Amino acid sequence: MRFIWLIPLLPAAGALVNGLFGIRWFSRTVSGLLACATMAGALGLSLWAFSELLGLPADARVHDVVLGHWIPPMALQTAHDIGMFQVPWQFRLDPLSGVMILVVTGVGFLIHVYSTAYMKDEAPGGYARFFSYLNLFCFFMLVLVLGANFLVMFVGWEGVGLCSYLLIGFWYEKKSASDAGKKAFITNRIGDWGFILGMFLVFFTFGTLDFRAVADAAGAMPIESAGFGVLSIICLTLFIGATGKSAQIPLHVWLPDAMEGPTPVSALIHAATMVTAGVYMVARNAVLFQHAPHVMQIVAIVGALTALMAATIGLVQNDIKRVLAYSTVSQLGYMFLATGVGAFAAGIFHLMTHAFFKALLFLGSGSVIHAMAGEQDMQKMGGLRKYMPVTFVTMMIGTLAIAGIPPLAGFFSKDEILYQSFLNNRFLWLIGAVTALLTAFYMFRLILLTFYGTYRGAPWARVAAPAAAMEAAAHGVRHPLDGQAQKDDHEVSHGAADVRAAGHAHAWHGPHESPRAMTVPLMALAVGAIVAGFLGIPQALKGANTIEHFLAPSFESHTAAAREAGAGAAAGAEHGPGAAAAEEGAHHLSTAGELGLMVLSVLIAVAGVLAARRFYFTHPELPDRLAARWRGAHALLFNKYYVDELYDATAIKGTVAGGRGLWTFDRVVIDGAVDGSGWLTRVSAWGSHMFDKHVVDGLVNLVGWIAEEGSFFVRRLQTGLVQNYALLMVVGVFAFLTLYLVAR
Amino acid sequence: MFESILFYTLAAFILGFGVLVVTARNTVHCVVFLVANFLCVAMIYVMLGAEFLAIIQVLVYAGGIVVLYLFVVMLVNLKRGPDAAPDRRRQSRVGFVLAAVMLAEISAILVYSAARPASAVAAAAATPLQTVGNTEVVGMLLYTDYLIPFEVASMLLLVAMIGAILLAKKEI
Amino acid sequence: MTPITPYHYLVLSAALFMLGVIGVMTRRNIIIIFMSIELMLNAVNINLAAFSQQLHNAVGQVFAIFVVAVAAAEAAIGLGIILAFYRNKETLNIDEMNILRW
Amino acid sequence: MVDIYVVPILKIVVLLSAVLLAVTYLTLLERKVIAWVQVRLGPMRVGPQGVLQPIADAVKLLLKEDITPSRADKWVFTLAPIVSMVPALIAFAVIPFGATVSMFGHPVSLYIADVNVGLLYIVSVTSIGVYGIILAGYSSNSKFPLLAGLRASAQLISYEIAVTMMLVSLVVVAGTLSMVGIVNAQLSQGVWYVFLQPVAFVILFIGGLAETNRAPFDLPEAEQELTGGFHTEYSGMRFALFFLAEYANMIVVSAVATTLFLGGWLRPFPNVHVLSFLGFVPGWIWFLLKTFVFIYVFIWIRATLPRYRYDQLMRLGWKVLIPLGIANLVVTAILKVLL
Amino acid sequence: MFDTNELVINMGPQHPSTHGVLRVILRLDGERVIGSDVVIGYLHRGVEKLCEHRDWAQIVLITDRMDYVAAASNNLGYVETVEKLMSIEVPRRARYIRTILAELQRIASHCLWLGTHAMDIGAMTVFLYAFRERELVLDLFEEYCGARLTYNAMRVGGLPLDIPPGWDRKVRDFCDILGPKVDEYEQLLTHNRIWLERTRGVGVIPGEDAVAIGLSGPPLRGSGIPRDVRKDEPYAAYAEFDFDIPIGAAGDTYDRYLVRIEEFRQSVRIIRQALDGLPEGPILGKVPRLIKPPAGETYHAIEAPKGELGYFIASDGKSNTPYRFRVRPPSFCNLQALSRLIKGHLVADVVALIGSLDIVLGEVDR
Repeated sequence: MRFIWLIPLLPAAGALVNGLFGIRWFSRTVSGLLACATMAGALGLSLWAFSELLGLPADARVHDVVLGHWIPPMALQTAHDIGMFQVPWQFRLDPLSGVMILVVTGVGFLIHVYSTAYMKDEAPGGYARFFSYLNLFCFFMLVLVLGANFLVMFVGWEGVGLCSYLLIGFWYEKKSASDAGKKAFITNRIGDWGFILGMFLVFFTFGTLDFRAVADAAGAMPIESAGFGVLSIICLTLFIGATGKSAQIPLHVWLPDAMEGPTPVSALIHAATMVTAGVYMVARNAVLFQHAPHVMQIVAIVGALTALMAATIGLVQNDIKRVLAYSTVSQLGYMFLATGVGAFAAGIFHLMTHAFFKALLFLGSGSVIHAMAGEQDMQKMGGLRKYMPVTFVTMMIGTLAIAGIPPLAGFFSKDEILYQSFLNNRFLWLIGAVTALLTAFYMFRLILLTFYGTYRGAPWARVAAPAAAMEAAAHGVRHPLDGQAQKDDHEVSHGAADVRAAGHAHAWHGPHESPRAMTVPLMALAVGAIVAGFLGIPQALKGANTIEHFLAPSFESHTAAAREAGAGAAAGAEHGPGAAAAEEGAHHLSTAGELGLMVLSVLIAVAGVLAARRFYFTHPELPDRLAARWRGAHALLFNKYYVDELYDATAIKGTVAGGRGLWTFDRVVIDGAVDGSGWLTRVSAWGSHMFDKHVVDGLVNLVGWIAEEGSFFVRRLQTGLVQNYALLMVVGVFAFLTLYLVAR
Repeated sequence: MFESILFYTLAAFILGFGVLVVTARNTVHCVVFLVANFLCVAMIYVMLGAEFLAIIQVLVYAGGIVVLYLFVVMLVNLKRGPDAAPDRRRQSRVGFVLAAVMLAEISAILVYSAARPASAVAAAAATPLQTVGNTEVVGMLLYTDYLIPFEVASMLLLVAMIGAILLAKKEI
Repeated sequence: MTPITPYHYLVLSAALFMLGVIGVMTRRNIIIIFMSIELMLNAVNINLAAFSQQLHNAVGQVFAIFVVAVAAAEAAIGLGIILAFYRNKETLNIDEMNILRW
Repeated sequence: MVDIYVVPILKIVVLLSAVLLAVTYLTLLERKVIAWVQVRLGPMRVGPQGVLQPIADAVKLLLKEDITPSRADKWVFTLAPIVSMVPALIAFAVIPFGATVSMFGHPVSLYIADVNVGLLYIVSVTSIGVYGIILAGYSSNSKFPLLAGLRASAQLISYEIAVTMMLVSLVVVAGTLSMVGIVNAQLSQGVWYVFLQPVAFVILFIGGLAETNRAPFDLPEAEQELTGGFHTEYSGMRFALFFLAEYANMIVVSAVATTLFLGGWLRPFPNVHVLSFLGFVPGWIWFLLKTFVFIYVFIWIRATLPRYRYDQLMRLGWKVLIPLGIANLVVTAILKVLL
Repeated sequence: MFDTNELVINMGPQHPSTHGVLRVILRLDGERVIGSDVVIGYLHRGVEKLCEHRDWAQIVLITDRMDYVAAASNNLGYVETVEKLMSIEVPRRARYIRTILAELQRIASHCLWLGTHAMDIGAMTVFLYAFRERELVLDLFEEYCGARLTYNAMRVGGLPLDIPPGWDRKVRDFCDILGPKVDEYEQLLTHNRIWLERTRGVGVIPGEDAVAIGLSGPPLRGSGIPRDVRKDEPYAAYAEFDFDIPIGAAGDTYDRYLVRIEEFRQSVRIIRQALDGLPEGPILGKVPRLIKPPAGETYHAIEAPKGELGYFIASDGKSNTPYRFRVRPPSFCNLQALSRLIKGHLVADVVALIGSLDIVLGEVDR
């Protein structure tokens, strides 16, 4: 565990080497191998560290590593006294971050492997650049989760934002991609603003930025159930940060657009890891949030609404990646719902399972897109089951997992969330349940549209004309399709020498299974999607709910006093609607009730599946009829509730208009003032100038004149001739010598 | 006896070549006389028991520095030397006279000193002669007590080298 | 004939030095002036070597070597400057090098 | 008195005449060897197999009209061949041809002087030789010789640095500057320095070729380009002096290389007692044999290789040999400190 | 080196490496050539005018004196031009022997070139080796026609002499000898580092420029233009033989060297084929006693060792001398490239480049 600092630094080294040297010199194989190797190393170290962590007693599962000082101690005013503001480069491994590094390195490693095949058609420089960014992202993400204080976390937080921006805009020649990158970045800025404010407030309130210290200090404060105290404000601002990073209402708009990036990026950053940073951050500050029940309520409501809204939008989208993107937003909403109702462990549990199945789904979709030579529109797919069995099976597993079909991972985590929210607030539960129904529906819609039915895509040449193939091979023609067109067939690199193989590769030969480097990560993630849930089998099913117990220490304050105070506070807050209510509810719902809820949710999922089957398999004409009948609703959903347009009309236009107004103000009022004062200055300067010219200069000139006239004689000595000077030197020496001779 | 003959011969040569250096019209001849002068000075060093210095004199001065002079003289290769131009300031005569007087003065001082009773310095000279000029001693001094000046000198040479390259380069 | 004492060397050195001084004073050709400076440096070296022998101390020779090193540096830079000067002015007359005044 | 004055003077006389004779016959050797390489016979007319050819050449050159170009700088023109000849000859003063032998009851050392800075002496004396070429180039008042003179000075200065670097690394190994001391160091260390300092040996050899203006570095006298270079305007005995100086320099370089790298007068494998029967051959014969091998290689190279171009020559010197020499010196010094 | 003075050097007409009496006025910056003037005419004898005052048979003698190291090729070009003018059918045996002579001449000329070129660059042994082989060729010529340099070996309509008995065997022996000897030259030069440094990248002339200047022969082929009169407009018996035209890639001195070295081998190949297929028959065609071509004019070119050697001859049909006689000498045309080639190179490269163009002043000045 002493070496946990190596976990982030390995990818950093990979990024550095690939970025500095790889872009110029490395072949694809070398840069790919390098990136994968660093991630494999990080994964191995993570596993080792995690196993060591498991070996510790449950109470002592925390390990800090201080790499060095970052900001040296300086005195800053805080709410109570002068605090020493000091920030070390400190990494902390505890159960929460342990789970997170496993997710990040595990999923990250698989996605790296996947990308080696997926990005095969990039030029070597772009390839190295891609892996450099990807490694850099992993570095920052690991810094984020391992950071022991707010500021180190913020470094990771900003870093992943940067990498997200770089990777979304990876194909920066494409305007939509670079625009999406900017959008993501700017939207995140709003969230970061909140985060920074929260951070300032944290330091001002507690005089430290260390998570544990903050948690301990906060644990010692009373729960703000009555009103909106400082803790609530902190939590609210932090939550604003979380909404930005995790794409919650109202800052969710960037995530769907982020799908412009390469699919592995979508899988890693915009599904499995970065977007969950918000959830992680809230969970990391669980103690703080527990002391701000109103904010918890807000979090839960925002999460639930986001889940529902995104799910409804997902119903009607046709772009396979966008469906998945909205699904991600929706699932993130679930996680916030979980944290909002105080079930932090459930949230993190869902985060973990979601990482597996969503990464799986994204990679599967990438495989599909790859097979379709860049086609992303599901309406142009269909019947792909027989062409790409591995992708189909793995994606089916992922879909079942997300739909919540037991015993797959999604079932357990989602059910835990629903259960916890049921205990907390029936209405939230209802939203969750509806969302679950919608989730099952749109996910199966995706599966059915993609893999079932008849093939609706572009036809392909059964036999490629050899000449054309050769020409294509010779010129290295890229497939002239939009979007993901850059990713051509993987076979190119294998069989470029063989004209037939190259011909096969370049004249698109119809959908086909992806190469091993892509399917193997799919299978690995599928296994994860199946088994990850078993960590959290609830007690109602005779499970141990291992993960909840494992994570619990991370959500408590630590000093005995603080714990006591926290307990007292919890007891005192029995009436609060937040965590306390959950505690209360837990005592009140029987095992049978819990089982009933489970059955209900399974039924909901099955209902969704069946509905999807009816709409998109047995009666494929139904969706259009429905869309025609509910034209308004469909348009509303299809255009994502017009949020983008709303923002455009309000925030962006408003900003522009405000800018104009300010500019006008600037020009008229401020410039006028400046001009006026300038005029005044000129007038006074003129007076001053006249004085200067005649009086002061006169004196100076007089002095100069005297010096000039006086120097006229002296400067005769300055001939500029070296020999004259030498002569004078000799004269001097002569004088000394003579003096010596005479005076001695 | 032998030493005296050698010394006076060498001194005559040194001064004679020196005069020629200072007076010769042709620059190349000047350089040649300078080399001869240096070689004689090297022999003086040998007489003074400073063999290493003598070798350095020949190797660096005669073999290196003066080659540079010759090189430049040949490159410049003037048709009409600047000394043909009239000396407008008549300072050469002044300089000449001054130098002569100073020489007389110094010689006077030296003769006077020699005539004085032996000082501590002279007493030291009375001790039996031993070879002090051998290479090992110089080397030891250079690399121990005078290491810093030595390094400074090498740095100076490096700087001079770079500077000379920059100066002589056509376009930088 | 009297034995050769350090004074002999010193007189020789002084004479050589004065020759160098005369060269510097009287010649117009800057290369020859440089060579006169070399003569003066040599006179100094004779002095150093003579005292080194007189005092049985090799430090004098060490400093003579430093003088040689400095002379080498001086020659390199000086000749570089002369070349640059010649390139601009097509002359070596030191009287033409008089723009460094006032 | 005898030991102080007579013996050295005798030695000098013997050595000078021997060297001059060797130099004259070296010309014959060169002509013969090159002729054999080129499937010719070489000089055959004067004496049996042409052995008297050098004498005939000498007589011819002595009797030829000695032309001084009218616009030449006359006394420099005369001085130049002397300046190039003298250093080549006085360099022999410190070359040990053998150890001390007994002759007529006197112990006689087969060298004129064992100076404690012998190696530096040779370096400094040979560095004077360049004046001959430069002055010849200048004083001829002709363009080809002038070009050659500039070439020669640049070339000699550049290669001197590399060679001196090599010698320094050799001195680091030997621990002495005395030529006799270096040979004795090879005896006591039991190894020829060619095996300890192969890089130095190779660079010294190349540098020696360049310093003596031998092919493929004979740029200052490249007759195809500069019509004979610095001695274009020379004739008669003054020309012969340049010629002799070149060959004398060859011998000096070969003798120095022999002394420094091939153990001087030592027999091969001086410390292997099984080979002690080789000791019956006198040391100076070994020395001459080794020197001869060097000279032969010099001639052989001249017959084989084309000529470098001026810029290539400078590049080789400054960008290859000098860095290599510095590297070799550093490595040698480090090893010396470590071992 | 330094730029203090621009140095003007008069290289030639008395200079060891200008291959005769060529004069090159070089303007040097240090050792770098910044400009040059090539002055010719020191060997002008008025060959063309002389020919206009000799009768048709006597002219063969004069052509010997143009490229005096390749006299047979000069003869061949002239007699073929006259034959073309008079439409004379030359017997096949004569054409074969002419081919053999022309190729032997090419070998002799290239030997001379190789020797002097290598000598210019400082490799003096190659010089003597090449002359050793050239001597063998000269011996063969001597046996054939009695002369060693100026052969006067052809007649309009055929040959004056049939080959002596046993001569063909000697030529075969020579061919067997030459191959290994060429390998020997290559051992000395082709992979010699110094040789490579002296020739690679020196005097590069790209193909199109070579054509524009009017180069021909090995300098043109060295620049990658596969132009060879023997292939393009076959004369004598070349159409019946199988041989390759070597071409270079970079167009530098090294490529020209390689091209000529390969031509040694190709010449041997041609000679062997000619000897194998040497037909029996007369050696002189039906030629009138007094050669007097009909009025008319013609141009005919052959591939001389140095390049395209062309004769333009006009006959008025009345007098028994040519009305106009004009030679296109390859050396003259190739020499035009010199100024351009040496610009920016060093003095040492000037001699290498003169050698690389392989000029003979007798032909340049005529």
